[in-house]
Amino acid sequence: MTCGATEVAAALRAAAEAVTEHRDELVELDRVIGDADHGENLERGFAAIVSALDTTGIAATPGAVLKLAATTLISKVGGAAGPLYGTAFLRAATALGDHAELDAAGTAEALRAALDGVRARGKAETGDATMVDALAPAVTAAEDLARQASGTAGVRQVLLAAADAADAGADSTAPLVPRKGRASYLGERAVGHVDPGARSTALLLRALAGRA
Amino acid sequence: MTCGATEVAAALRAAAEAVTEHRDELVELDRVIGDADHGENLERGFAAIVSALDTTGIAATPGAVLKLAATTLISKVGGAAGPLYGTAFLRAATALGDHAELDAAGTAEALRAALDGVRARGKAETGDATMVDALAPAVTAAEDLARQASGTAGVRQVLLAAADAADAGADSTAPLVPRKGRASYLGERAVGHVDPGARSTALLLRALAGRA
Amino acid sequence: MKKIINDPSTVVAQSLRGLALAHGDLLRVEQDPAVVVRADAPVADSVAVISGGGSGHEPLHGGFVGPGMLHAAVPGAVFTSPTPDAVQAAVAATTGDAGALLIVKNYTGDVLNFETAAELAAADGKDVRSVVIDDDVAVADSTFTAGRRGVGGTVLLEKITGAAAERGDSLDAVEALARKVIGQVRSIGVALTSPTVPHAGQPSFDLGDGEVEFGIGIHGEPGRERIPAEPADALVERLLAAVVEDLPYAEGDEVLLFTNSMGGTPLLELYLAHGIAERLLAERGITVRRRLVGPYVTSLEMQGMSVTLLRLDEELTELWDAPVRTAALRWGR
Amino acid sequence: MKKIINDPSTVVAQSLRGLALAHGDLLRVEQDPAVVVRADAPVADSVAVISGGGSGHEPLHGGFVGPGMLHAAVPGAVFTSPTPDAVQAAVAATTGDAGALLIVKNYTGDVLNFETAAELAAADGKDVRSVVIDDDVAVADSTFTAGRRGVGGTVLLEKITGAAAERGDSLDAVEALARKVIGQVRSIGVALTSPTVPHAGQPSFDLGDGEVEFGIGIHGEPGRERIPAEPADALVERLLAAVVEDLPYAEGDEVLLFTNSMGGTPLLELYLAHGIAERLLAERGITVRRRLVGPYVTSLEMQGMSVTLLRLDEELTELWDAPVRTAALRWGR
Ligand SMILES: Nc1ncnc2c1ncn2[C@@H]1O[C@H](COP(=O)(O)OP(=O)(O)O)[C@@H](O)[C@H]1O
Ligand SMILES: Nc1ncnc2c1ncn2[C@@H]1O[C@H](COP(=O)(O)OP(=O)(O)O)[C@@H](O)[C@H]1O
Ligand SMILES: [Mg+2]
Ligand SMILES: [Mg+2]
Ligand SMILES: [Mg+2]
Ligand SMILES: [Mg+2]
Repeated sequence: MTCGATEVAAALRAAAEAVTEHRDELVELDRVIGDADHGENLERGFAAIVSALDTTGIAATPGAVLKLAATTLISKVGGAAGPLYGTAFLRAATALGDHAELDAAGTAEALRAALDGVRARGKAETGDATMVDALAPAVTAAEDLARQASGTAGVRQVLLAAADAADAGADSTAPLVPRKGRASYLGERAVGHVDPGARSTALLLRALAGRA
Repeated sequence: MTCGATEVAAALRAAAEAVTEHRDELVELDRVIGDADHGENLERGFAAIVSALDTTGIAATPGAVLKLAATTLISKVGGAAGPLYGTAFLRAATALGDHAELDAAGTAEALRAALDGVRARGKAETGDATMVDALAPAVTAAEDLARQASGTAGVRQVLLAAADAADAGADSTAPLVPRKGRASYLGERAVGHVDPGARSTALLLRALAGRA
Repeated sequence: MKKIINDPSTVVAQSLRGLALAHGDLLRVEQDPAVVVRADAPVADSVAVISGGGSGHEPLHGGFVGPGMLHAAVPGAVFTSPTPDAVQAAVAATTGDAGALLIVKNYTGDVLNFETAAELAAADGKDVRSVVIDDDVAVADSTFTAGRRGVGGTVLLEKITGAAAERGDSLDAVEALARKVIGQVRSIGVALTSPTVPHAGQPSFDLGDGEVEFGIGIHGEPGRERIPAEPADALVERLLAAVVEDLPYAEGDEVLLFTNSMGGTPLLELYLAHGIAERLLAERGITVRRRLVGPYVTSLEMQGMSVTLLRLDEELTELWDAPVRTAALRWGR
Repeated sequence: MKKIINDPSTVVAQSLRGLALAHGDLLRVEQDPAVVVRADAPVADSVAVISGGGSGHEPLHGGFVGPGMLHAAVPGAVFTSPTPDAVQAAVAATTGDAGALLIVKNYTGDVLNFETAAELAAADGKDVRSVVIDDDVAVADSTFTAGRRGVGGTVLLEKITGAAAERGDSLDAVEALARKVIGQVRSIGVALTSPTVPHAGQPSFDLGDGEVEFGIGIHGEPGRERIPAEPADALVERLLAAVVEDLPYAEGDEVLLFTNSMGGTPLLELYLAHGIAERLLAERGITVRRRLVGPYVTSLEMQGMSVTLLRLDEELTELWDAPVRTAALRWGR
């Protein structure tokens, strides 16, 4: 029901696998309304996280593991997604502090911190057709579950609820006229296409849930 | 049965029309084994001949008309075909001297002179897959007819016989491995394709015959 | 996809190796993170002018490293802005007490990554400022969106700020100059074909034989609108009108006209377009005082072109004319 | 076909107009017949170095007109050698008592038209010589065929003879130097895509997605053989081996390595290929003493590259290094 550093590291490895599996799909989404690199960028970043975990070993706390992931993303990904996901993981790590175990409430708090970080850096609001459209409902769903089922829901359930909401949130970007990121250059022409970052947010949450 | 300067000029205009009509075909032949400009080159040259005839009027003798055509081709066509056809017309003009009328024997002589000129400039022999493969049999056919039917065949018949032989000669280039001109760079890969200059030689002779 | 590469993941590193071998007199290359640095860096008492961005736009930026222009260039992966640590490495290799100016093209990724690097450099006690160039009039400007992109004007900005640094201007002065240039430069582009990103393996967009993408970016993002192909006279007028009307440039203005190939458009066509652009500007009473024609800000093998106008005054003209010695731009002594 | 042109028949003339506007300090353009002439021509007491050929290979030759290189360039129609009267016009505009050297690429059309022009100039009492460059090892050399083509080596020949003329060498000396360069320079090219000739309107050859044309010419003539696409390491080795083995270049040789883009290949790829070529030469014990990397001898929008090697000695190196100021090559003062 709770997770330690080992489980968080395993979840990140699962996320790396999911990114590789969905690399082409993310490249394709970005090709249509962006510059065809989102899947490539994330694969490079998560592969680097896996190497970092392999070489530095697993840190003592979930927060420290997430911080390693954050700095790796910031220094290996580039593009818009690098700093944004990097910030998300960094804020989540900071929110967790040095607790040895992560629980449902902590998970919801970390997600909230991640969302706040992405918003602060990217200045995007819900409806701008970015990863925020997946992450914002994910946070709400996670908080709802953590609050309602206090004590009964575990980290996995919270992340699954977040992933479900993120999936719906990602789908909701299709009809939008993007206002942030590269897709915004297309204006109306981007309508009908799912935002790649929203999609990757959803699949990352689901992969993390799978091992949490 | 004989032609004056006016008929020669008319024949050149007919040749210009024929070149325009076959421009794309010649470009296509040259595209496959050369650089896709033969039709364009000849069209530019013969259009210039027509303008020259329009502006300078028709000269006094067939030889003088052909000389105008020769200098126009030399200064407007470029490529391999410009100097080669230019030389052909120039040598033909010289062969005709200042005779006011062109007859069957004179036509054959002019064609022979043209062939000698092309050979001297381009150094190609029969079988090298160039315009020589059309022009050489054309000359032989013209000479045969002029000699055999002495007095009965006119300029048109001689040119028609030349055109027929040139057609067959052009077709004969298809199975050859070219040894001169741009198609020679392809070696075996040019086998199966008719040489564009051989083809244009045949169609020029037929067009000239039509008005002679 | 057919490209002269070994593997999409090693393209940038291997290309930089070739760049270093080709231009060892001008620059050196550090790998991991990848940075292109002036051979004689750090240049004492000079502001360091640093630019960078995703690769695939060569000669931008590495081809502009050298005396009179950039002190360092930071190449990211293809069409992906570089990471902050790469920018930091460029700062470390070039920046002394005079500080550094980072030239950032206005894309979310570039802005975020360079911003982070500037913060980190400031934390290290270095005076590092950044300016964001957003000269592409194809994109509606608004604070609610990502805003205009940085495109062709970047080359002019790099040249002029590089010349100012070379003559010993302070960071304050170079920064102010950069903002002046950004205020007076505008661009727009058109694509006839799509680029193919190596790791994507297929064209970024599909374009019919009779269509062009007007208002194209330089990353294979589709353009503002898809229009039927048209003769060069009409196309160049369309490009020029969009640029001239934006600032606007007015009768009596003196400008630098930069006619840029997106990579795949041959010089034969580019000069033709340049001639038309000069005529159209003359008709508007705008004087072309300086010109740059060539493939300087490209998008891989994409066919297309862009037009950039920079309003000139004496100072900008002098800085433009100042000697420059880089792989792609070279004049003066 | 999508091109930035108005009409295939006016492409060259309109492009030259743009060239003249872009580089008025270096050159002027005469039309009908079309000639590109050094702005300061005729240069007193200097041999005039003149080159030319079909258009579509820009910057060759007009981009190399200027101090230290060509005195005039004679551009024909696209992929069509110019006519003798155009060559004569170039001679008339540039040639004084010191005479002129005509640089002719070995194609039947170029040879015939330049030969005629040289004869006519001689008849006018001018001392005009011509040299024929045939550096393309893709074509079997033989006196019974059209022989080898002139390709990338032409740029090096133009630079070096131009420098010799600039330092005041006699026509005899410049001609002898030209023959020396021709004897020591070899090239080969590969195409990944076909160019499209404006007046033809469709690609010159059809190439499958997994194929390349090895031993390609620069006029859209198909190459020596069609081979499967392969990684850059293998492709560059194939190119280099063909060139090195031809002369041959041997261990201990010092060379100029010219890595040329055929137009559509981006610099990102070209530098990558250049790096490989340097490594492969080093492995063979051949020292790369000078290098040139870029799109200098192109074939419209064709993607592909060529490799040229010139064996260097002190004199050739010095002439290569001599100052040059043209639209496409510029260094020294
Ligand atoms: N300002 C922003 N705020 C939040 N997310 C953004 C913003 N800009 C871009 N993104 C996200 O980043 C994704 C693109 O990432 P990526 O393709 O890796 O970077 P780039 O756009 O630089 O190529 C978009 O799909 C979007 O979800
Ligand atoms: N050496 C030669 N002798 C005779 N004819 C030649 C020779 N070289 C080329 N040709 C002819 O010229 C034709 C090509 O003309 P054209 O396409 O106009 O010139 P280019 O080859 O310069 O593009 C060839 O098809 C061939 O018939
Ligand atoms: Mg992207
Ligand atoms: Mg031809
Ligand atoms: Mg990107
Ligand atoms: Mg030709």
